[in-house]
Amino acid sequence: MTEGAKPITTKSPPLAPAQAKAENWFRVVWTDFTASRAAVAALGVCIVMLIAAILAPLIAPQNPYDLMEISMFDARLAPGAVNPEGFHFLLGTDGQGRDMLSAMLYGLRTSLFVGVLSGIIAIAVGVAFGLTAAYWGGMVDTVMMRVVDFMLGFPTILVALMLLAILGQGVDKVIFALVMVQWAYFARAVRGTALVERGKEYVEAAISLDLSHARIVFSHLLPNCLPPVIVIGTMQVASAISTEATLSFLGLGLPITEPSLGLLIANGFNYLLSGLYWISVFPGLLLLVVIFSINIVGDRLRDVLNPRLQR
Amino acid sequence: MAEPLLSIRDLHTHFDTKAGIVKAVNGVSFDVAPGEILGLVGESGSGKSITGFSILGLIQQPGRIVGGSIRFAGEELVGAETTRLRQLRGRDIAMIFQDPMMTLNPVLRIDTQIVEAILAHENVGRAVALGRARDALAKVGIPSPEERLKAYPHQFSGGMRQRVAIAIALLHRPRLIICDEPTTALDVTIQAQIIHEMRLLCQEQGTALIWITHDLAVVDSLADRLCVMYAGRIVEQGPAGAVIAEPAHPYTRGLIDSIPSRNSRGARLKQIPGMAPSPLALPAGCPFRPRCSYADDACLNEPSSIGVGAGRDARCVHPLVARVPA
Amino acid sequence: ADLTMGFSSEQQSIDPLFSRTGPNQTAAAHIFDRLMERDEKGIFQPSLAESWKNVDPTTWEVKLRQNVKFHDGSPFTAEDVVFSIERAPKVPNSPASFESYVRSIKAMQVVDPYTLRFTSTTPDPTFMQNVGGVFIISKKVAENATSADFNSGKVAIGTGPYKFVSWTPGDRMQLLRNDAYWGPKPEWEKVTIRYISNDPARVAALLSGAVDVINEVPPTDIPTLKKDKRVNVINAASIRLIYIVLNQRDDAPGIAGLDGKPLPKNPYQDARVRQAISLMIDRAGIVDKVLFGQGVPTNNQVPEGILGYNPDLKPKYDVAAAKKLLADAGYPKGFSMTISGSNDRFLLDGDLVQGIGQLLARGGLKVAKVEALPYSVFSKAAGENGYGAWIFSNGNSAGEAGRGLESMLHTYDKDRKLGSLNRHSYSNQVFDKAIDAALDEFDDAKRWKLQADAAAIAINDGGMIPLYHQAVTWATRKGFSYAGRRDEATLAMSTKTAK
Amino acid sequence: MTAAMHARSTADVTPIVEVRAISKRFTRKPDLAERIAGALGARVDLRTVHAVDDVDLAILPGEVVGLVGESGCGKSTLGRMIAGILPKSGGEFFHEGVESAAWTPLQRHAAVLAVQMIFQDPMSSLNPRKKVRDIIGEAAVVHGMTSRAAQGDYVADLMRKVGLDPAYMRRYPHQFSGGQRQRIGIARALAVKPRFLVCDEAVAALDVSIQAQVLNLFMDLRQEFNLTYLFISHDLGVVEHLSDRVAIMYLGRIVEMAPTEALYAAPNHPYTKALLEEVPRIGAGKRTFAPVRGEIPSPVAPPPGCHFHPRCPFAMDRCKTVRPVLRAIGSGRWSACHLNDAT
Amino acid sequence: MLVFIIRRLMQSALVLFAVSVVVFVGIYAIGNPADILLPDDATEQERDHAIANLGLDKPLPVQYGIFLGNAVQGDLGSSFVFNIPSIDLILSRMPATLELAFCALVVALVLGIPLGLLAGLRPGSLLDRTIVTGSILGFSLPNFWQGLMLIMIFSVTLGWVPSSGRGETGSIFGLETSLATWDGIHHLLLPAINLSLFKLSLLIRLTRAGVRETMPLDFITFARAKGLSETRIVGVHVLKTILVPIITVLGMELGSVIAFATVTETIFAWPGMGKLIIDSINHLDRPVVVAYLMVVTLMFILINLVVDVLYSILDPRVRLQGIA
Ligand SMILES: Nc1ncnc2c1ncn2[C@@H]1O[C@H](COP(=O)(O)OP(=O)(O)OP(=O)(O)O)[C@@H](O)[C@H]1O
Ligand SMILES: Nc1ncnc2c1ncn2[C@@H]1O[C@H](COP(=O)(O)OP(=O)(O)OP(=O)(O)O)[C@@H](O)[C@H]1O
Ligand SMILES: [Mg+2]
Ligand SMILES: [Mg+2]
Repeated sequence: MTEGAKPITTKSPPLAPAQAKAENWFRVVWTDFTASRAAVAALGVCIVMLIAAILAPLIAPQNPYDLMEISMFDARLAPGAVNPEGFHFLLGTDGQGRDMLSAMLYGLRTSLFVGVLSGIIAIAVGVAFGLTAAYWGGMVDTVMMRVVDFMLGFPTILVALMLLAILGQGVDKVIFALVMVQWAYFARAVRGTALVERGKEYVEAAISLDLSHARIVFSHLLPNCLPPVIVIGTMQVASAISTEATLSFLGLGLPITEPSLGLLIANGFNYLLSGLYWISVFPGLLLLVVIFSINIVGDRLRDVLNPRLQR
Repeated sequence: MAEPLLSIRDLHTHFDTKAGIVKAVNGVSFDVAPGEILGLVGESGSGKSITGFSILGLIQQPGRIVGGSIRFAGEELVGAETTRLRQLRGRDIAMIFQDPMMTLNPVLRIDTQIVEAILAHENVGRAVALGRARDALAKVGIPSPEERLKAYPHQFSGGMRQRVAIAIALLHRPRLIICDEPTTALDVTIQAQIIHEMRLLCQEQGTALIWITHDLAVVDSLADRLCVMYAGRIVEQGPAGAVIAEPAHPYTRGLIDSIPSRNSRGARLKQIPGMAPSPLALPAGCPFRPRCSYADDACLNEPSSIGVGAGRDARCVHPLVARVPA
Repeated sequence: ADLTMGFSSEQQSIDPLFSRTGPNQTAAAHIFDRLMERDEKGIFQPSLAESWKNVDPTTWEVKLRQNVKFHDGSPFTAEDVVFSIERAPKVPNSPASFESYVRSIKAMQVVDPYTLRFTSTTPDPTFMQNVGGVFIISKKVAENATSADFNSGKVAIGTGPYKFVSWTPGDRMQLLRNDAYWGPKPEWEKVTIRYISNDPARVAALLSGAVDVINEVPPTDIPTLKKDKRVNVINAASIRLIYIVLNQRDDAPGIAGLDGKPLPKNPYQDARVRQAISLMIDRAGIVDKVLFGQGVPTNNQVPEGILGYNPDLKPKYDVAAAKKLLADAGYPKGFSMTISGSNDRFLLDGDLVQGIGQLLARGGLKVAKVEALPYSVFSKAAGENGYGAWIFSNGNSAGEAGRGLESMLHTYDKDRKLGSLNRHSYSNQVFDKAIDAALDEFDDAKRWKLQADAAAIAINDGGMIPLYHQAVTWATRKGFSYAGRRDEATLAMSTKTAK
Repeated sequence: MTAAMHARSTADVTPIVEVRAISKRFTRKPDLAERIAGALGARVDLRTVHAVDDVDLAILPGEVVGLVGESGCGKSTLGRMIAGILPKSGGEFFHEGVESAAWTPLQRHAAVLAVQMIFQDPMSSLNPRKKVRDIIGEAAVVHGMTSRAAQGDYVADLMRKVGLDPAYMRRYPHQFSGGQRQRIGIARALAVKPRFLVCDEAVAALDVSIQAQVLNLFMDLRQEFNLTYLFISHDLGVVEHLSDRVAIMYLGRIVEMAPTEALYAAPNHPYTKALLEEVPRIGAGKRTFAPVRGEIPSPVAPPPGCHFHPRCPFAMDRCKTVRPVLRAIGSGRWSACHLNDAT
Repeated sequence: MLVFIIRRLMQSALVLFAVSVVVFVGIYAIGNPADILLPDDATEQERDHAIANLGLDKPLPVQYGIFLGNAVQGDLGSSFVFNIPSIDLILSRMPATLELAFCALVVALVLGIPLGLLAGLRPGSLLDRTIVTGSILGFSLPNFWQGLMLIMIFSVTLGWVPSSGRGETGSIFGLETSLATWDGIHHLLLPAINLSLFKLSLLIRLTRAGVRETMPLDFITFARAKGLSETRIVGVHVLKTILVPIITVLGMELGSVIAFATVTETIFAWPGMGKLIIDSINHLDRPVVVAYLMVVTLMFILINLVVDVLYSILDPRVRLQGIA
């Protein structure tokens, strides 16, 4: 065809628009999402928790990380107790004399940080891995999936202990350990979706338009593989928080001076039989509420994002 | 014409969706006589399948038959007990679906799926049922049915699967079979085979057939009578040959004209302008009005069905053939 | 009557000579006897050895108990002792053999079936305590036997109060009373020992009546259990010492100036800093608050009543004095440091590290990091100059202060095998001389004095900072009583029906 | 036979696309495990699908070639190879007379872009997460045919050409009807200024009324840009309406090729005859159907000799063993049938 | 089929090799087993002695070489802690864990699938919402916490079941199992429930999702059109269809039961492999950890093999060769 052909007026009559209003995809999802009151409430809880976590240093009555502020002479005070200096412990104190309320706020902060960050990194790593495997297929796929199998088979505890020994203790190390055990799930999940998407004709169209592999993988394939990832992501955030708690219970988690919710529960676990319920039950309830809300939101998202269940 | 086997009057089936009420079937009436082949054509989304499902009471949430009557051999099916409907399904009224790849359960063996259909209506032993299943397969021309019974659906080609579905439909010698685009997904050669077999079986057993399709050519070569659906209504019906030779409704005309044919080679095709209306927001009056070149103010009122020839009627204010008082 | 006990940890083998760690000795003590046994207070008493005398500094003559029979009915003689002692250092794959107990034996001589004569390589006042700790097995059945043969029960034959019935690793061990036992007859005919490592689960097992006695009662539960009518709580101060050491190497990690920059000199090399740190620690407070009172604050290597105890060394808590010492040493505002410890090695070790961290912060140091690690990880770094200040525990098995003081505080000397636990590189010539002398003294009273003096030198110098002696706790159901033991052992023989 | 084809191709015009003896086999190489199992005597089932089997085809500029055949006979696979989506497993591929092995990177790029494909399913061929503007304009921007700034105008222009309102540029594919989506696909292909369109069942999913719209558009564009088409379909009516030449495929091979009129007037190959007989025609009235006998053989284990012989009413002994070659039987007419030798 | 098994075995050999290398290097990095096994007051000589006794004095590659040499002959070494061949140690603990995992799985299946079906058939109903909420609770709390709560409620407070340990075992078909005695079942109850909670939630959710996706499919409508009863449709058509993904996930999860069993076994003093591995990891008992991982990996491979075979039985469309 000659360059700059003059536009023709097609003889086909213009078609009527398919829908009266151009609707934003996110708007559609949001409208569907808000149809469930429970989901909206859960989302509200998540947001409140997130804000509380972010603002923990400002709203917590005490800085539980500061060894100067806490005193073991305040240890194990019941909820509502007041110490000689007149400090009011609304939810009591733990075995170290930390104000439970403050410790829980900071713990929430750590837990969410650990859960969300490890989730995001694991998603990024897993998604890149899974997409690559699915796009290239063949030998690449086989080798990469065996690596995934290997990772899935390794006990979390051993991974955590090895990393603890090699890298030392700290929030970043725990996140690393969680990423190590989580990414493989995402790689698996994404590969499944990507294999389906890979076979769709828009990918072939992109190939015939001579677009680069990187562009096809990340600009075409990736966005279409994300919805299921988002859903597993919310569940994995919850499971990361829970796993971190279990690691802490086994003594492989975070530094004990900077407790997460899981570590608080694990610490308080020892007091449960003695009737010092608040040390374990309060953070337990908080964790329950958080994970519960995240899961409700995730469930709802899954329903909303699943075209088969959409009306 | 003989006493109708199936008589549908003013059927309304609606879907209550978030976006609004979808009037998928919006006042459909037609009769089917025993042994008759009725073609039901129309654009995609015009409500053909939903009409078929309504007859069997298989409308799923959020759909509902909101009005009208379906009488089968004198018995009212709208609002009938589920147990009664279940007795009729498969035994008196059978249905064959559009997509042969999807109608058989992929994880169950062919024999299981045939035998369970037999046992659902007859109290016979498994061995007897198996024998019947084998005969049924043989009847629809599946070679070595004995072995094929043990196969799974994926081991069959599309045509063979569709034949299994037909075999299941014919098991109890039903009086009416609803074929919902049974050959759309198949090749012409297979399509020919299936049409051939169906017709043969109907002639043998005196079964009535509702053949749902959007391929007018198939209907023309097969059906006795023809119903044309548009936006949930029947806009024209009559003997197949007559309707196709001389359509009365502008929509039928448009449909026939837009099919490429021998003599159209290289020429531009005629096309129906515009799009099918959304079932959520049907235009007032004649739903075809916005796309119709004959439309005028008279069309703003809902047209009623008028006689346009022997056994023919159309829902149009400006029929393309002479109006004949009923 | 039958007895079921819930143990926190399990033996590694029924072979009494496989490992000399606590759980193994506890299990073996039911089935086997030793030449000497510790009593409940931790003092050595004759057992299979009826008496002994020091012929000269390197020669010991031991009279064995007569009419003692092994479980299979064969008599116990000097040959069995020689066999056991010879086998002790040679058990294959042993991770913690009894070699150190018998190392100083130069020769053994069977004088008659019930008399033995030992020669030691060097004059060793604690010779009998070491040799007396070896479990005696039957030469007749155990010759050429492997540890596996003990586990299967084939050769698990001793002279002890109980006969071995079965061991299901991870779950339980079953014992049957030895009615032919030479000593006091134990009360329980059938004894089941169950292994329940999880603390709350062990307590729950007691409360639900699944077991009659448990050991290592978690301190967190002690106040409640004490109030509980269904159970008794028994306490004993153990010999185990919990202490802090300060790394005195030039390249000790974890220390920095307040600005985070490295300091020109390791402050722990200054005795005033070490003393200040000792003064910062409110040992009574720790024991009271962190340990629920389950410990005895100390500034000694051994508890009161044990050889080497120095009554003058009293725990002192004086933050003002500590600050002054720090200022004198040139750190008026302190410096930045890290305190490390384990979190699964001894009772409440994780909490303890945090408590110490709090006290150090209040005492004027900048505590940059408090780390509590699993022992598997902690122990490695502790041995590799990985920490600046850390908390350790030491379960003294020698029955006196001397050996412990030497290994923890003597200047490290590879050739003379001295100071082997001195990983923090403490070195004090005065102390070295004092302890060397104290170890060679045969006279108990003199040795006590010498060891107590040596202890004072090192502890006042901040060579280590003793914190407390851990209390060991048992709990029984109502109707049972337990005689608490300083050596932390939990024995069916010490369990009685309550009067 | 190829001699004759070459004669045609070496005439005045170079074919825009030519394939010689091209084939596509879908197969798996036996891996180590399978080789071991094979050595142990296990029957290792390595199915090879001869999706396309030694096909010759030359398409001249401006021509519309229809490709007809049963489902699974390899039409799409051939189309995909021509469009550069699938690598071929054998044979030669010429673009403007240059063999693919001899392509420079620049020639490869040009060859890939010059041949574009229109897909059957208009929905799955459009990326649901991209706006129409990007779907159409992305490649043009990437390949420097327009600038990012000018992308809007470029896309608007194309949309107008295919009869879409440029106002819908910011919408997502799901907000369009089937016919409109197919137009988006066409605009996307046109955006890289192709000379050749492979239409793989491009109207099969559409309703008759919309099908008419899209077919009309194809004809308009052909005039406008002098485009060349390979029009794949199993709808004989549509092919007849559009094509200059028709090739009939059966189980991976082309069995007949002829100018449209000649083919429909007098089919030569028994398979073509059977096909044309079974096409229901509107206005023909009720008729009987005489089905082709036998089952469609599987491409995994195609029958030897002539693939069609098990279903052929005229099958001879020779048909069962010898593969008939595609031979000229008249001007521009080719057929692969042993019956032609007899006469 | 043979190909499939051969391929799996070759792949597993590679995986086993990788596992052993990682464990060797990993444990070396964590610490020295001798430090943990020795008493606090052990002297340096004792330490050297122990290290030599355990063969830890040689360079790591040499240690690995020795291990590999023995492993090829089927000897995975003896436990540092127990001085028992590590394979024997693991095998002796295996029945307890398998029995626990099996019961947990049965509990999850028996409760999970019906609940999931109930919820999935009536989406949005009160029953559905209750079940779904409950299922989220099932994995919202750390497992160890749930375990202790169970003990507190059912054995300490109510005194219905024992709090810990394995009860008497009897033998069924020559297998030593607690399922053979009342006392054994009694002891098994709480840990099995605790272990099953997660699986239960998972199964409920899987089943529910499966039902919701299957019900609108054509073949269900076709089954109705055949005149089948609702019971048959749900019980055969729906159930058999959703069983495929359920089996796959369960197969993967069965492996993780062992991982979760670690926590459950610790809390309930259950003498199984999970407790052994955590103890062994804490003791850096390398031979046991290596052998354990080998056994578990093999088990994983076996389970996956069985699952894949089951899968191909359940879903005839799956050809075994297709699964890598
Ligand atoms: N479950 C449902 N929810 C909402 N609307 C529905 C549902 N099922 C069908 N419809 C609507 O009912 C109308 C008629 O559908 P029907 O399936 O009968 O069309 P059809 O004529 O069979 O079309 P086709 O030729 O594509 O099969 C369509 O507009 C469709 O959108
Ligand atoms: N990626 C693939 N792997 C294995 N076999 C394939 C693959 N793609 C196609 N085939 C096989 O190749 C043969 C030809 O397929 P192709 O899609 O070209 O057929 P078609 O003529 O386009 O059919 P349809 O009309 O159904 O689109 C078929 O038997 C198909 O099963
Ligand atoms: Mg339909
Ligand atoms: Mg195709």
